[in-house]
Amino acid sequence: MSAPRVWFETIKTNAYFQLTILSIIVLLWPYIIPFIGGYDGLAIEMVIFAIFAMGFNILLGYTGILSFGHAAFFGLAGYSMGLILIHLKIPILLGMLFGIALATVTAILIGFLIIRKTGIYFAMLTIAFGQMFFFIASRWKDFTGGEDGLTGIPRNVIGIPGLFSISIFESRRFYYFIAVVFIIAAIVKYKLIHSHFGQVLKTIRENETRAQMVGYNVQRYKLLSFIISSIYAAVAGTLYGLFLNYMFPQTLDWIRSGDVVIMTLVGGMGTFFGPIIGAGVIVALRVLISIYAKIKGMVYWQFFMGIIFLAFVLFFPKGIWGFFQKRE
Amino acid sequence: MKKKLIKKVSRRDFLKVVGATGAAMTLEQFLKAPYVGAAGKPPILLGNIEPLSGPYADSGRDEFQGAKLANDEYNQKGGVLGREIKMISEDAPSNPGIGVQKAKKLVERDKVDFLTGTLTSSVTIAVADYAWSQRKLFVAFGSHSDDTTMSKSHRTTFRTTIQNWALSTACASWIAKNWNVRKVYNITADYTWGHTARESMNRVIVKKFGGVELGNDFTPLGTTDFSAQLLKARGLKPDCLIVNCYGADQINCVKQFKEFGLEKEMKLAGPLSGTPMMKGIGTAAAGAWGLSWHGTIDTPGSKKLYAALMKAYQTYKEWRPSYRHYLGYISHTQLFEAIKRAKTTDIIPVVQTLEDYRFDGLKWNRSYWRAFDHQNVQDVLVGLAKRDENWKSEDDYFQILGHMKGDDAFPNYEEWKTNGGRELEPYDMLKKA
Amino acid sequence: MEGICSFDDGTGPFFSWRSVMHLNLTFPVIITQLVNGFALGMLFTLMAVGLTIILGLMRVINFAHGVLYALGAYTLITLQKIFGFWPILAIAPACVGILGLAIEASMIRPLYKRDPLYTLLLTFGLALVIEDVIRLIWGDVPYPMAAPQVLSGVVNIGVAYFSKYRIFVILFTTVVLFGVWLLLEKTQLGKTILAGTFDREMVVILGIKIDLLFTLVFGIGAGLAAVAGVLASPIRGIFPPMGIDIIMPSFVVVIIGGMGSFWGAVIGGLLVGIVKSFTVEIYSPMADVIVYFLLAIVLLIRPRGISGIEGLLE
Amino acid sequence: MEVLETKELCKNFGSLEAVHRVGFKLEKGELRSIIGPNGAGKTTFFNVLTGMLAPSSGDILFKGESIAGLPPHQVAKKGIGRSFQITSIFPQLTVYENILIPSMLYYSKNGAVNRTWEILEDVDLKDKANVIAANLSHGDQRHLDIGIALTTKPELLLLDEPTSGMPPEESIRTVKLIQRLKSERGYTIILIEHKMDIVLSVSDRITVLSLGEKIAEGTPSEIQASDEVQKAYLGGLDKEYKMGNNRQKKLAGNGQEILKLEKVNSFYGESHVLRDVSMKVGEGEIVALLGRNGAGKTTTLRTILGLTPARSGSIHFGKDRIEGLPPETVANKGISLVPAGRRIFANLDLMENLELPFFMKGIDSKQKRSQIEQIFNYFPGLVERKAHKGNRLSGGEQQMLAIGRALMGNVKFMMLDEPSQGLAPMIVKHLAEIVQEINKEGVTILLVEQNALMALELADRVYVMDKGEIVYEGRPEDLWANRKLSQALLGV
Repeated sequence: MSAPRVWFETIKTNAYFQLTILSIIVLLWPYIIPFIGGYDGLAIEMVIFAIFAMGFNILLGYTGILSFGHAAFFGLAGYSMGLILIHLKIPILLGMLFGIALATVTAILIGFLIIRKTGIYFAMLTIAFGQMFFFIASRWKDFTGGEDGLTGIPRNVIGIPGLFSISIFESRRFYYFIAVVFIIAAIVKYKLIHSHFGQVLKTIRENETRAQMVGYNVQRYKLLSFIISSIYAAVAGTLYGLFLNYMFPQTLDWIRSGDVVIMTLVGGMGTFFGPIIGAGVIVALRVLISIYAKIKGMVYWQFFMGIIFLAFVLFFPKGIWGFFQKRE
Repeated sequence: MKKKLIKKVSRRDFLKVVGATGAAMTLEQFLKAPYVGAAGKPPILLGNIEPLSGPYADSGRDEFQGAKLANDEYNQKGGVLGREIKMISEDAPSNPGIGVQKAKKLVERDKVDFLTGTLTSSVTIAVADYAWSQRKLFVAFGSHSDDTTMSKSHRTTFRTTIQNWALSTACASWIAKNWNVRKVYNITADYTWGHTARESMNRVIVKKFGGVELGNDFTPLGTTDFSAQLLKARGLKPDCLIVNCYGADQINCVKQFKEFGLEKEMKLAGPLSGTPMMKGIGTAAAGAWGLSWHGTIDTPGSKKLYAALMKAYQTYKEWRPSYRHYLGYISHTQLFEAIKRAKTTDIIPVVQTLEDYRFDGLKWNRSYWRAFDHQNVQDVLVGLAKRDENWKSEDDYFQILGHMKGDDAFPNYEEWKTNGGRELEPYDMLKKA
Repeated sequence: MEGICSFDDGTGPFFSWRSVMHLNLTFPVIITQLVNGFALGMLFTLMAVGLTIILGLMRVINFAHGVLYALGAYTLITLQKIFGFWPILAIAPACVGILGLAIEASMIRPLYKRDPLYTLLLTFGLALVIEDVIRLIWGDVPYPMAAPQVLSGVVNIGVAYFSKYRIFVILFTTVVLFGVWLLLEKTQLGKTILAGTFDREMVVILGIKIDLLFTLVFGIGAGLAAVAGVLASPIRGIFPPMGIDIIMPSFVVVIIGGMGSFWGAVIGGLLVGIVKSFTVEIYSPMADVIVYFLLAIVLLIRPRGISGIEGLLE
Repeated sequence: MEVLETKELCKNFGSLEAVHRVGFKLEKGELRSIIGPNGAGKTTFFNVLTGMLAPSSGDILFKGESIAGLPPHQVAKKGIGRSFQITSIFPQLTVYENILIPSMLYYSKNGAVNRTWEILEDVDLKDKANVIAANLSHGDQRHLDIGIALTTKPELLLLDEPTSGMPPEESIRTVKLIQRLKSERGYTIILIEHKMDIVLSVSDRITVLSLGEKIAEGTPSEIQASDEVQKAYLGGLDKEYKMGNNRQKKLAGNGQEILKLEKVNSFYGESHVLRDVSMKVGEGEIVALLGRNGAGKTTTLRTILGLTPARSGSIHFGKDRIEGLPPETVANKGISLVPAGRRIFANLDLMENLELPFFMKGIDSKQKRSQIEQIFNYFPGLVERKAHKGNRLSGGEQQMLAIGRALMGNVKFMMLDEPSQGLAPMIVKHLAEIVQEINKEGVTILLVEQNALMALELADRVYVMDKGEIVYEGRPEDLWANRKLSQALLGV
């Protein structure tokens, strides 16, 4: 335990060091992952969900609000990007922007409606609204492709017309596109949680009334945190759509929201690296379990996932990263 | 024994992964260097995706078994082009996203040469799109939906299953001719499959035979209580009630049809049924249904396959091969034959030799994958569902009433085009982008 | 795992006005749909009441409620051959109830000291695990479940035909709910539960073992879920994700009705059930979505639900 | 001009008027203390001022501008800082962050840093800057609480019992801090405090609230002289009242102890509330436990019942030791509590409230009936209220019900916490008589009161607590006779 402890302490000391290490790992990942039985597709999924979980942690870990509906923003962004890319052949980056913008607006509206509710009640409401989008996606056949999902989302070249353009069709290249997005997202989050804003979120998590009594408009900060986390979800969603060239209703399902909660908690709530690790572990596990842990030729990853999750909830609520972290 | 070992490994493994250090374990897995052929030549890798879990697990298993039988036969004969056939099977319940993920895994990790299988059309269509993007040949033998070879067709997709259009046409023509049904009442599952089925039914009954649709009800998926619809139907006194529903909906609808004693008042028919439904319907079975294949087909080929399947898979006394077995078997054998003809696994020659090649589909007339939509044209059976107390085996679920020649049953080019058929991509696009 | 378990060999329902054009709301149809909606609503209510009592007393949102419902149904198919349909209506809730007791005592109790969110996460994990256990034991393939002979078929009451079984469901659930109501309103146990909902510590001061009460209530909730499961299986069929299918509408019912309120759950349940089944008749693709629009509307008008307890979870 | 002025300020909770038409003026630079017995509405008054509660009616002027009904964060921005009765800090952040983060709202980056060190200097936590707040001593946490209040550039500082739960020596440190804040930093301060010595020493003026109304205002000396104030604390009984005249002679001879506490210590989190409390209650006695609020009386009761488990020391009930037992077990041994504020179940009606304690106690219905009748003998007034829900009963009725409820089952020992609180003198008198009757029936009684006289009238023996310690034990008349002592101990 002391070895990781030391290693952890050094990491802890220097921000740029941390981010550099992280970036290097992410950039080398496709070359490492085959050794854990992975492949590019898996690497891509890990990074996408790392982005998702990283943002979700802003809400759950730093503000202390549990949402069970963030898959809605993930899926919504993916779908709207897909639709606009398919129907009016605009550049991919533009399409992504559109998807993210739409999801954000939705987040703002829903946020306004429910942000004043707290704790479990809030969680339930997020589930409910998430499901609304799930059913719209799975029923509005003509528009969303219904249960068939939305096929034929293009993934050819990214770029700004006239300036530059790179093909991201090939998996490896697409991975590096995502990796760049991830690193940017990571830096932004890092800045964010170390900014005044991030500090205030912490005070809200610690003691909402007091935060209010020293003059912070708690509701506004909570709403902002909700929106920002949704933006991260949206970014992940658009990338996911590009990754599969395809969106399907189950991406909006509350079970998917549950996944990101699991990732964040297993990795370690309120820590910077926790959710990233959590996402990696869970995504990897799902694939590895479905490859190696067949019972009567059937896959029961939900079972294993559930057990692991229960173990963390009951015994190490601080998650993997929190487990290494020195308890004050 | 082997399973046991795998389980042991995996348990230890993911414990480590939880400890956030995955490398060690999977390294050992990785070094096993999974798929390298025994003797020199690399094997031909097939990636098979079936729902081995979820509501369609039964059908998925049947298709898997059929396909496996084909592989074994060819491997016994020393493989194809002297290369061993290896099939990597993935479980994808009816969630298309998982379908695509599994396809990606098969292509990117296991580097398979061909993709086969898939059951629900949502998964099929999703995988087909991916297969096209990777320029992998994909033999789909699950989905009945028209889209697969019409609006969502691809140069890389070959579909063995009979599409709804043909099933409905065959069934409708038969009841119109033999029961001279003219007035029909439709109960239609409210999703694409149901809608297209109803249209095909009406096309024959109303347009071809000048009949009339007295009424129709769109029932949402998972409808369990058809009393309202059945009572409406009873009021209108049609010659025949047409059930454009599948799965549990069909089971419930037919059962209640019997319960309400409607069979004395009208006939029952539907575009598609099969063993799984008949199991559920039990002794309430009734009506004429479109079928793809049946164990009692008296062609030598079918007899041979029937025997082989019985030998390989019979689990209980009443057990009999289902048409899903047939689909899996025929698809794989024909794929292998094509590879033999092409003398390579490269995609373009294989595609070209598959198109319009007439082969013995173990039915009365020869079957072939049409060049313009890659739909497998074959004889379509119509069977009478009858399961009374003295049934012997699952074969007795249906009694074959007759069959329709493929070319009459399937949409011709004009019909295909006008109903949203999408022209296949040109061959040169098959060269990987 | 999917939110809905559809038997589609094709694609999801169709978003077009076609179904609306075929709208055919004759009087018998309206009556029939009303009865169907009522039956459905009663099932939701049965679920929601359990959820809402647990919520009120223990501040626990029980994600596992759905799988308990599923377990009820699976008890039916397992034991039906031995006992037949009727006894299961008692046996299933007993078995599942006991399981509920075990779950509360072993897993949930240790978490009361922590943030209520943890109990929610725990029950979520449980739901995942138990659903897969169901798949492991009973397999994935759905079981079509016939209503008992006596109740199969329809009965003609002048105005229209009714499915006997649905009428039975309505009557039976009414009886059960009345029982629950009696339990809450007319017994010492019920009073104590209400008191506990209002002021937990004071109940302890009066020398009542609240832990025992909690376990008991959780067991009762589980039992109710199981009854719902048994009753539902001939109508909705039996398949592993059946619990996931019902838990969401049940949550919505709880929110619409108002957290912790018995009558709220009843009204909300019927409302959702009837609205849903009429939407099916009028414009089926909306059937599932409408519930959530309903929720949004209710929240805009009455943030605390129809009759939510003030201050509970706020 | 006034920094703060309230006009006819009211705050009702349902029928209860927590703050009633309070008019209040505060000069710049003044240090004003607000005192008053429990339930006087002091903290509610603060909550209304700071916008945590919206006033029911009336107006609040801060520097001449109305702030009534503004949300808390805006009130704070206007320049009202506040510390809390129950320590309110950001536990998992460091002391430094605790101060810095709020400051950043009011100062530029560097400004905030400098300001933070200034404040840490003031509340002398400078050397503990990097400690996680949760790990601070209680005293330091109280100071940090004040520190956080200072971050908001406040012109007006509201301090709610800054010394609560502190040992004497630490309180002195806090008092110094408060004086420094006033004199050197020139804050205008309103102070809620129960420790009279502190109040008298630091305040310029004192406002006395009772039952939500302002009953007196003036310099410390004036307040000490004022009859009004005496009344408020004495519960409206006149001073010439003769001790124990209607106390019947007891066979207190056998000296059977029913309850015995030895060196009991208990805590709320970090705050050390009970310090080596030792006391005895003999069978059949009425014992009064007196002291100002915040003295630790209620905590003593909670500790006996096991609601706030004792960290050390022993508690005997009859033969058996009960410390560390779960509350319900203790209760079932025959100890019952009439809690402060009655805590009637509002959602149950009177009968249901009465019957609740019988649940799962295996008491036969005959006994139940007789016990309930007994209660209605004591309080005939309750009879026609049987079917009323708890929240529709008057304060007096609720108190009677609470006592009745506490007698259900086989109760040997009843503890009453502030039974007279918020009740009219007449009702208090009546209650006093009933309590004696109950005692005659053989129920031993431990009575916690601020309302000294009622207690002194009833009690056979008296304990007085101050700052968590037993400081006096003896017969009520002796305590009463010794005016200086009672003055010092009870502020009477």
